[in-house]
Amino acid sequence: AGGDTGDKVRVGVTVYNMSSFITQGREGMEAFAEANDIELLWNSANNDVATQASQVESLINQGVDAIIIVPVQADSLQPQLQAASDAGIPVLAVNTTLSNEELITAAVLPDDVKAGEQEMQMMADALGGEGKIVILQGPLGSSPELDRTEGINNVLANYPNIEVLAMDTANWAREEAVNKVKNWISSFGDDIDGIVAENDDMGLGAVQALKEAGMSVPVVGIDGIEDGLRAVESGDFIGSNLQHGRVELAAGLAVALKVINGEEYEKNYWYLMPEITPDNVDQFIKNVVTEKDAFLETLPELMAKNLASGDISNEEL
Amino acid sequence: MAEVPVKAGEPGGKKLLQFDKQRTTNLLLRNLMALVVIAVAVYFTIVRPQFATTANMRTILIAAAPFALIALGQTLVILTGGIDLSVGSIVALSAMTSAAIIVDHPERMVLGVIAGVVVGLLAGLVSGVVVAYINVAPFVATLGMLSVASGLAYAIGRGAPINGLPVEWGLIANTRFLGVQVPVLVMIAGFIVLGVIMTRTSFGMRIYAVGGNRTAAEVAGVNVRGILTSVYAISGALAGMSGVILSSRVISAAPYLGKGYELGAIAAVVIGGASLTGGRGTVWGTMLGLFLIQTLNNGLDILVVPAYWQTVISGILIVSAVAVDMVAAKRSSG
Amino acid sequence: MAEVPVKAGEPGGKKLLQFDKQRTTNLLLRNLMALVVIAVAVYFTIVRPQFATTANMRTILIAAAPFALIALGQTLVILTGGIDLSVGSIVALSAMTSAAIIVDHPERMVLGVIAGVVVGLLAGLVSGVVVAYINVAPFVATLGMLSVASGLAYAIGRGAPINGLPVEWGLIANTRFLGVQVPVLVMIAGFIVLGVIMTRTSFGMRIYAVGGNRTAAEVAGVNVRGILTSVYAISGALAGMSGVILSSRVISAAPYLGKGYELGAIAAVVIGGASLTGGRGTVWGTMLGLFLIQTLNNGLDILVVPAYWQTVISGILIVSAVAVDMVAAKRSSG
Amino acid sequence: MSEAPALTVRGVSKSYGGVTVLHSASLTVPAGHVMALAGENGAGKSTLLKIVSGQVRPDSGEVHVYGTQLTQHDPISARRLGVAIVPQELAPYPDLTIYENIFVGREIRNRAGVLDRPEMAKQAREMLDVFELDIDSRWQMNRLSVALVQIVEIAKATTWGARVLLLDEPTSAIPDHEVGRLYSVVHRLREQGVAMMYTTHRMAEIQELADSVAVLRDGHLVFESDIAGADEATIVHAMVGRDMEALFPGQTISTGPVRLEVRDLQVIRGGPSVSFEVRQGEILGIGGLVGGGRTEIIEAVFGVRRSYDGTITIDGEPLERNRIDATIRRGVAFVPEDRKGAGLVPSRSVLDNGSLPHLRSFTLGGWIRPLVRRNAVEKATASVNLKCRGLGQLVGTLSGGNQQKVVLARWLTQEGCVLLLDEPTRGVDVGARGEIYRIIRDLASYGLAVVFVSSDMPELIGLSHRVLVVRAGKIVGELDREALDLSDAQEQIFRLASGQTLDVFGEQVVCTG
Ligand SMILES: Nc1ncnc2c1ncn2[C@@H]1O[C@H](COP(=O)(O)OP(=O)(O)OP(=O)(O)O)[C@@H](O)[C@H]1O
Ligand SMILES: Nc1ncnc2c1ncn2[C@@H]1O[C@H](COP(=O)(O)OP(=O)(O)OP(=O)(O)O)[C@@H](O)[C@H]1O
Ligand SMILES: [Mg+2]
Ligand SMILES: [Mg+2]
Repeated sequence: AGGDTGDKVRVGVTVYNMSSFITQGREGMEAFAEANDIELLWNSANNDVATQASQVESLINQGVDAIIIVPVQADSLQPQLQAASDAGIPVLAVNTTLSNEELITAAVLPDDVKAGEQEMQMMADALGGEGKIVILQGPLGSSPELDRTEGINNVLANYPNIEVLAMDTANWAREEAVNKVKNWISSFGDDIDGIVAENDDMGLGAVQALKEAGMSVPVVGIDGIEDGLRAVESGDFIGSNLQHGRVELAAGLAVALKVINGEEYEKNYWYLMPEITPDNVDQFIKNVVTEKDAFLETLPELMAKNLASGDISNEEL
Repeated sequence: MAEVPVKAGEPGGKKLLQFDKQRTTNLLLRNLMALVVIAVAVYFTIVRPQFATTANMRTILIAAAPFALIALGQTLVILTGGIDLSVGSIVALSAMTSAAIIVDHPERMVLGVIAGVVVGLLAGLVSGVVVAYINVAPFVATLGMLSVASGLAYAIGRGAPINGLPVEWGLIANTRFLGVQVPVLVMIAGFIVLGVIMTRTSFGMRIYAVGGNRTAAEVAGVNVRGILTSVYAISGALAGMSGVILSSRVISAAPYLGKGYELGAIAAVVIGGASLTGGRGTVWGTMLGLFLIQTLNNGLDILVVPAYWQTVISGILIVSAVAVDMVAAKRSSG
Repeated sequence: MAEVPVKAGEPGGKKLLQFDKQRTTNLLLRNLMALVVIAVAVYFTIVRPQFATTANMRTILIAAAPFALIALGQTLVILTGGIDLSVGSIVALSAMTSAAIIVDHPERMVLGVIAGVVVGLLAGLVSGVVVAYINVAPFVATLGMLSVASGLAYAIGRGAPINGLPVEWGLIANTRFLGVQVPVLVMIAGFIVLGVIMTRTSFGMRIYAVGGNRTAAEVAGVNVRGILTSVYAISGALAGMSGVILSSRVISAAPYLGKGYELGAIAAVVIGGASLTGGRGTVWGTMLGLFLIQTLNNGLDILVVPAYWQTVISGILIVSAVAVDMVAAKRSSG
Repeated sequence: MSEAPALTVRGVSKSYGGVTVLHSASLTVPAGHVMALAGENGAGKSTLLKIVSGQVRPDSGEVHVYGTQLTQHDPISARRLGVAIVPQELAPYPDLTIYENIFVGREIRNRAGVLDRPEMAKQAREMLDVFELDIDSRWQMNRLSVALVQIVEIAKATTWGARVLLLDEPTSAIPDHEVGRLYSVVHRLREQGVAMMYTTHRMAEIQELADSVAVLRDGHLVFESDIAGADEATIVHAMVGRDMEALFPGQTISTGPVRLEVRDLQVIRGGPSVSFEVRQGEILGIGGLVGGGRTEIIEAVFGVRRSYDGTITIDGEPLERNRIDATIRRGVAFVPEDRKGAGLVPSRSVLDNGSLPHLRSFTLGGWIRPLVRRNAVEKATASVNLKCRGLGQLVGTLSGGNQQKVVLARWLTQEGCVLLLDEPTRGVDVGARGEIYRIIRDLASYGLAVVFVSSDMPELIGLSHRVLVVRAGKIVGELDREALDLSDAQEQIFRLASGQTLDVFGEQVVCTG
């Protein structure tokens, strides 16, 4: 494949669906692609693994130089990976892993278990190691949900005095979380000492529910979306964990380019989510919200630095 | 004429009595679904007394409000024999439209609200015209609108939700009057207004006629196309309102807001006794259907039943409720 | 009385001619949707020659296969005047059932396949019985089954997908015969078998009769309840098959597999000219509807149209295709 | 065959919502016997037949067919015992072909178990040949007029070898001359030993066909006798409980200026056009054969069927064509031929149906005025002698004849100027029929212009001031009152309608007596 013939490098991308994470990530990828003269063939699978399989096959048919998959589902698409491998096309898994290690050229993955541990640790610290909490999970069975829940449970194991009153999904959605938490408030009332949400949107829904009920307890989230950052700033959240789509997905593309160019690369790159606390939130607000355009300009350079250092979640040049 | 024919509405004592008997069974039958809802509520109260608190009633009401608006619009559409699959994505489109305006012009709150509702109205109008004037099956027309509105909702935010809305946007849904939040009042008003329209105005009567027998309605001089267009427009506008309310409640807007709401709304209408072939159903029935669903959602959460068992249980309960209704209806008419 | 034959529609010759004319236009009309599909394909080929490669045709076919099975079952259900909303979650339930067996007993591949199909069949059977014998509206009955099956699918994996399926599980869907993958052959066989059933057997004719006029069918001695039960059972079994195929195609099983497929399947049937009130529609029409949708999905992906514009475009195109169909039908009959 | 009579009904009762519509009815019909079942609209005839055919479960009582009791009250069990029914409310499968309609439930298969469509089409054609209809059995049912649908229903029920045949007003939509074909069918079946129950509101039919008569009044079996002991007056007396005056009293015709004028109205683009006029106070009848195009003309005048060319004027002022609401506002009323398809909203009440066409006059700014509406509908329904359980009863649960009365009555809530009626007395009992004729005459004498299409010859001849005969969409003749009074009027109309010419002047024969 590739760049040596003078043709543009063509990279096929299939993402699980459009979401704020993916939209950010796309900005990052496009910034990187423009700087490196890459053509992106961008498909979205509408949260359907069969559609994603077809898209991978279609990209193979089109003879792209590499395929980046942001999977609908972990541990899937094995036959499609085999087909890509047969066609000599490198495949990268980003954000969620695909099972068969041999068939994946490289992977750029957030450490969701660690993120879950981080947020639960923040909550445990805020509660002083004892209290009753409720947990809002992502869509059951999705890999971030599974990993973040695992992380939460890992930390909970160290805190026998923290009791989980309820744990259920609100499907990443704010309005679903509002109703869920209100129902829990009906059930447990003031017994609830803290709310752990596996993403910011659900955390923000929980904050709204608490406000409606006239309560105030610590809430923690993951992702660092704009409203989540603001919530940390205002004190509605005790903290969050940044999963910056621009950085993570651009890193995926950067690794793909290394592969295509025959450069050396690692098999797995781990994106370790930076903890967002009231102390450091200002810097993240700049990168994610207020000065994001400036940040995007630095991105291609940042990628080179991060891949060299191996710390791919680093946001500073 | 001799003693045989029973003059319509003649006050023959015996006949009136019989008539009343039928009315009572009818009333009982109608209330059967209400009884089911009450039975479910009583059960929850016994198992978890917290269920029956005022605070929790308020929680149920506020959760029901956005659905209620959609279900009301859906009721009209279903009464004409149609279906509106686009309401869920109209919710998203309206919320995104309002949010896009508000996020740039925090002072234009009213414009934001109006824009949200108007966008919903327009989307509904387009579906209505396609159904009424081009005779495209409502399922296809509104499925198309589902795609289009959803696509546009994503396009507005280029795939992402709109964050950073001003806190004042939350006032719409979170202000209280007389102890309840505005959306609840809007819902109550909606039920009353549409209930009155459907039973006391010629517009309501014509909707029933169109759904009951379109040809006969045409022959009787009803402007069938006008009626069809307007029910979809109303449904769209109500979905728009619902989008504004949802977005205000959580002070944000996402293009996947409202996804799948159409099924829930249609379910509420059908559980309430409406027929998908049109002409049969009531606003009151929709309310019962809606509160059956909402009560189950709330109660099962309060009992902390895991999500997937919740879906199993509520699926079984809803079908059983309707089955009981059917069997009772058959018994009484048979 | 009178000895003069009644020349209905006199002069006879003319009427017969009209009849023939109607047949030809019917043929043209039927092919109108086919023409639309072809036109779309030609457009894509011109804009992106990659579209017309054999490899891409195969991709379209293999992507269409699981939908085709669901749409076929849905066709029968819709022909009886019903609707089956549960197919999407039956897909998940079957996939999870098969996977649960296979992951523990990799050697019991056949059992896995059978279990998946049988679970689908049973789920469909339950819906069918509830619809046919308790007279619960199909929308409610199958919406309930949607909840129940989906909940069970989650329960099987305790909320998680089943990982670690053996590679051999992929053989079912990824083996090729005569140059095409097995699911494609299954799809073709499905179309042929059901096409034949619907046009050449009394079972097919009775399905049309039940949908056309249930009372009349009853009076004519048709076992209406049996027919109703069996179409839902068939639909469930086909959804089960689809679940097995999907799971084998990507060698994994998740409880959210197939989510929302029901709408796409119903859309294919309705776009193909079937009426949701029953009695009208064909397997051939469903095939056209299905390939219209699939061709659009594939072609727009190849053109790298952003996802949200894709939904807008395909929404508009599908409604337009049906509208063109309607207008043409009206013209020819007017 | 056993000793037991073909059909025994013993003590069958049925009530709906507390109202008993059938009081312990008992009947026996031997094999090869035709029993006519007479009664006013709503007397319970259809209910009884539906119970025998398993469509309705009786509250008490038994049904035996050749001694075997019908234990499970469903259509399949009844059919297994050999019971067939031609239902009053026609029940076609609209999207299937004629032959499929006939063969559903007893499909013909070839040796491979595959449907033998050509054979079914052929046999269906033979069945319809009895009626000498020139139609192809492969046509779709929804193309057929009500009359043809009814004939297909008859063919459906009479050809599968039923031992007990129930005919619920099988001729309500069929013109007189076609009825003759049915007679031969009935006679043949009787010879084959089929037991039949036959309901009709046409007294002539009873005399012609029945071996015995049973009369239901208000759900009670009040009269049963051999045909010999039951002349028309006796039956009518048993039905309504008193004697009937003459249906068609001598008329005095006084007409005013032209009210409705139709000029060159074209229903099919490039097809034949029709012109006629109706004066104030005049009753214009339109006669013809089934499928002759009478319905098309009258529908086009009202605007339900699209017309392509021509002018319609009312009281000298042109009417906008193809605009139903405008037409109604000009005071035109229309009773369609197909009451179930185009006349009524079955899922709504008598009150709603009765107020639908003139809804505007019962509303104020869109609000319904309940009292005004109720009073008007009450008056209108009372004037046609509607038998219902109150205005709240759903129209779909009324008896067939009473439904027809609602279709007419709903136009009487307001004064109009033109009345268009298509088979207005289809399924209406003799008593009410007289009532409806009286209303039509009253309205005419009040100054309305009345146009009515009818396949009932006595009605056409007795009521009309003038008759137009239509064939193949064209007006081919006209008979004035004098010609109608001649004894050969019926013959004349039939000849014109069937295209037989009387003399050498070609097709356009005008009989003026
Ligand atoms: N015998 C027939 N053969 C073919 N088509 C027919 C026949 N009878 C009616 N039709 C179709 O049905 C339509 C309606 O006919 P229409 O009812 O206007 O005739 P009509 O004279 O009113 O008949 P009727 O005497 O039954 O009222 C016509 O457009 C015609 O195409
Ligand atoms: N499903 C029903 N619900 C309520 N009432 C009904 C129902 N079916 C019939 N009835 C009532 O039963 C009575 C008898 O009706 P039926 O149809 O047997 O009369 P009929 O003798 O056939 O009259 P027609 O000559 O008008 O056909 C009527 O008063 C009718 O309103
Ligand atoms: Mg009757
Ligand atoms: Mg006619």
